[in-house]
Amino acid sequence: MKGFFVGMMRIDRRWIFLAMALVVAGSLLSDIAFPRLEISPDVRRAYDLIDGLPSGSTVLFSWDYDPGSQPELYPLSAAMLRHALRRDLRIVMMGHWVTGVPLIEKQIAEVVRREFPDKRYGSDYVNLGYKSGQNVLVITMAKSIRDAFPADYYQTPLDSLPLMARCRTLRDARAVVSFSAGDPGLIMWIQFAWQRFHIPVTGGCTAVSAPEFSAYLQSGQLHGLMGGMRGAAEYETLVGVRGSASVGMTAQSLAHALIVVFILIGNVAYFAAGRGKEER
Amino acid sequence: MKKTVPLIITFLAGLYMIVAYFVPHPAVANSAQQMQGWEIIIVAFTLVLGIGNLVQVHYGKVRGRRPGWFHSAALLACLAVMAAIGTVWGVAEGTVYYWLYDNVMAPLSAAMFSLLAFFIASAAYRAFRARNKEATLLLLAAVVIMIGRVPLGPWLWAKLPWVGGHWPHALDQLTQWVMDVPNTAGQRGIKIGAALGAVSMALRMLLGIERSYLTTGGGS
Amino acid sequence: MAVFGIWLGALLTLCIYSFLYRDNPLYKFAEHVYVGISAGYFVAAEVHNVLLPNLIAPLRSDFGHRFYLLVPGLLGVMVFFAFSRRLNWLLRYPLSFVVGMGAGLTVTAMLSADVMAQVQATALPLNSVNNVLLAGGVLATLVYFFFSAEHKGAVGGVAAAGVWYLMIAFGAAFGYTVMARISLLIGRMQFLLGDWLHLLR
Amino acid sequence: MFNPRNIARWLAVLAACANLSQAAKVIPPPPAEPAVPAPVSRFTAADVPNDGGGAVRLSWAPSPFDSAALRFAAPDDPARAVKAYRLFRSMGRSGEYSQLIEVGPGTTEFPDEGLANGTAYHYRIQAVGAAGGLSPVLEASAVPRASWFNGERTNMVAALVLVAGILLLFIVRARSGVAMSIRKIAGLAAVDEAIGRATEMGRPILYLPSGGLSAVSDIQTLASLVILGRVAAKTAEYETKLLVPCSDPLVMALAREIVKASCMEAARPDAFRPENIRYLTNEQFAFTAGVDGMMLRERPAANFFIGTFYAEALILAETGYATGAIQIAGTAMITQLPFFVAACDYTLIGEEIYAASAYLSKEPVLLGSIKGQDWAKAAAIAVIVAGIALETLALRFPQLHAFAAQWLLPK
Repeated sequence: MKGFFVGMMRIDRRWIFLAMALVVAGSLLSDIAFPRLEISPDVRRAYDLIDGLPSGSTVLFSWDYDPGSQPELYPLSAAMLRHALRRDLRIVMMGHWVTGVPLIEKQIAEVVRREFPDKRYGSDYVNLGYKSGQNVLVITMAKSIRDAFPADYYQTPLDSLPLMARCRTLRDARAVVSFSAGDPGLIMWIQFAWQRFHIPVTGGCTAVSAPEFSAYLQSGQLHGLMGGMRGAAEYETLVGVRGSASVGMTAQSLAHALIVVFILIGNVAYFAAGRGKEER
Repeated sequence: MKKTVPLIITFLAGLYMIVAYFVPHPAVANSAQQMQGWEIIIVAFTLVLGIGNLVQVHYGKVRGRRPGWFHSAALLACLAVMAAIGTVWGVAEGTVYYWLYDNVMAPLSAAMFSLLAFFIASAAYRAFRARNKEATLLLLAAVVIMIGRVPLGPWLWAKLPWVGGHWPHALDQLTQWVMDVPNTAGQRGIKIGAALGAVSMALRMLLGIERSYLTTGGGS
Repeated sequence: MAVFGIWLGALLTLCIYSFLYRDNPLYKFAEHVYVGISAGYFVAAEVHNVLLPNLIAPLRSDFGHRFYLLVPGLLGVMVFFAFSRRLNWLLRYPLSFVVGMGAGLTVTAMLSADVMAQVQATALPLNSVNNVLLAGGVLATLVYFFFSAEHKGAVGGVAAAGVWYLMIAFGAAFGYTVMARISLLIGRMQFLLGDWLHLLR
Repeated sequence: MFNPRNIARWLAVLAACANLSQAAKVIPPPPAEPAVPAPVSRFTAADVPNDGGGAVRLSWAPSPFDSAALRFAAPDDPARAVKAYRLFRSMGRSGEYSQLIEVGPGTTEFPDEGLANGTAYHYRIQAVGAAGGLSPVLEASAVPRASWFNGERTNMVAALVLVAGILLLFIVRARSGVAMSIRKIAGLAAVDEAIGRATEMGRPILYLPSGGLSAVSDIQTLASLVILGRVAAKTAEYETKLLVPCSDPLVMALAREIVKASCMEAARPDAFRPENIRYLTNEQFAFTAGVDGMMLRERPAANFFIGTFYAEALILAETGYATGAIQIAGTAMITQLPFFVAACDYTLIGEEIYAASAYLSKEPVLLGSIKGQDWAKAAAIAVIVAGIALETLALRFPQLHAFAAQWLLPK
């Protein structure tokens, strides 16, 4: 028996690799879901902000991340974008990170055009693209969006876009939503859009950076927040979609469970084989 | 000339950075910022050292037809192609350089990064053992966070007899407490200690007490 | 071109994953391609993002006001003397500049963010169990790092408590990092199964 | 009050009266004055202190008709509620005022940036009503200036003087011959063991002065290079092959210098093999892939991972484990420490990597600075304890709160 456990401890780690690959791939391909996902108050607040806006009002979405944070922030921005489109909100899109602009395009192709084919560019949504300037850009936009962005991402003059005729300054937006992987991102939007012009700010960030926003949430400067893939999954639950974050969350849960099981087996084998025998 | 001047350069550059932290006046702030720009320029030049070394090592292998020379040749080819097309035709979106970055370098980087998930599993299996009290604590904290932060945790917790019904949020609260209290305390202790160590090391360098970076023989 | 790109990315991903089985020519090939491509990437990136805009362009367009950029240029050129046997000590000039800058910036950055801010955050009123545990934990961890006292007697006891806090912090960091890394694997799997093989809906 | 607009209105009324007899029916009613909101109060402009100049901070108390204000008094006519505040700026007192910005209700301050130092700027503020009516104007002016000392950082001066003073004191004492000792550090005590084992097995030693993202200016890398010097002296003595892959060219150049010097010191200049100290690439994971390859093909018997490490830490340590090497790691990166602790035989935690050079060299001056470091830590502990005491007392005496909460906070 002891021999069995000693053998267990020396198991070829490639079996462990295989188990991990199978669990993740399997849960992505299957339809298992965990029914209960605790909705945190922060995500609920973000949802309520968007849900409470009268239909037809304008919101600004800012994609403030680069491809490196895509696995976490893409599902998160998709979930909120879907919600806003369903609520018939008009969306002005932009980004503060030059490397993130292709991600706006990707989201338009994969979420807006595919799932909401009747939404019209120019009247339902507009992509302004990227401009440098960060906080100065935000202040300029508060004076006049035309001064900041004379034309949209596709070089169409703003005056020929019906949405932009109604949304002339940042203050015409009822909320700012930022998907933020760092600076410039949410903190800058809080400092400028909320502090200066009292436009409610909400959005999402990576799981690792979520704790640094707790002070802003407590003080009410930030109107809710989604942290990482879990936040996105919660939002998807609220919206009632089973998107990539929810699917990913199942994979995430099972992978975590697998690791815990490995720790348990490893420890059982370790104690059963007599501690210390494994030393090389 | 060989040792004293570099020591003085180190001292003055470091001291100026410290002074600039306290002086907001543009006369100081702007020049300090300029100097940080200089550093970026110098570091860009040093890449030549690295590329020179890389070419030396691998060209040697290819010329001597040593084992693995074929791989070295591939390395040199990739290096030359990427550097040349990027330098000549630019690095913006839409160039071949960008395409190679997007379809070769980025997937390789993402794949290498995601290997971690596998290695975490194997490390969990073979190394996270409850050898003693300390290791047991590490294990428990890790398991609480891992289970508590994914939907599986609350789902399992709710299924537990009695506790699940009486304290439905206990797992969430425990996770949060571990993060907020003992984890924060431990992290802070490490941070304060390590920062003081780093400051002491930095001051030793500025003062020329630790000067191993100038140790080449011959010269004073 | 896009389809070809996805196939290339997928095959390279598999080459890297083959390392999990064992070292093999495919991994070796991918490894060398990766090192070569990335080194080449940095050459072009430094030229276009640093040398041209920060050094060459300002010197060419406005030499009168920007002549001082010759200083970093000269220090940069000194790096090349590393290849010379007799003059390789010239490398020390740019080196000492970079080291000095780094050391100087470290002093204030570390002192403000990692000492003062953390000390300030620990100055908590002892009106809750959590505050007592938190402050006590910070102090115990600091005692663990004392180098001039052996870990015996009272010091040893406090240091041992410090080690418990360290271990919980490590456990939490482990748990959190597991979460982030698994997310990455999921992202890669979604690329392989979805973008490449179209198996996901 | 003299108001040209009122005169114009009266004139219009008079003119209308004059015309009464001719065309009474077509007379338009006098244009109604749009409902005017109450103005703001206490409008001030002041140079922003402790800055590089070029900035003026405008602040005001909101109009009582500002619905976002704390003391909101609902106006009789909803059209008189404040819709926005308009700010104007002029360079000279008599100069032309131009609109600076319009800010929303509830706003009570605005920093105006990008100004010239030493020039007087004049500002005006006007509340805009819901129907477009404009309140009377208030004026203020300020001269932006640059400061030579950031007064908010006085606490940092004190901290720097304290820490540097303690360190220098102990360094001076060590120079004058006061003997000092430091405790055993397990990870460093194992260095000899690791080198010995590699020598016995006739296999090389792998030393990483940092992970895949590094720079010479990173203090952890520098600390690691110092330790490399000690390791290199030992490997030269035992004639063991030392492999040092680097992810930064300057780190490579520096590592070469240090290893060469150590070989000279050990009187084995021939043991210096520059080709074993290699640059791979600056890219984090390409570097990792390269080092993994080295571990599998060159089979080092001992691996050292000391310095700044990010995600690559576990990939390296697990690959090293698979090759059966004895592994010594060290870093101050908190997120990577658990992986090193789990996967390596010995781990230097945080501050221990900075103490390593003193520990390995036993040089009195370095030992002195370690002793100083300990006293600096003791000072930190004392400040924390004092802060806790003050904050606890502040529960009863709130005025004490200022010290820990305000003064200690770095800005």
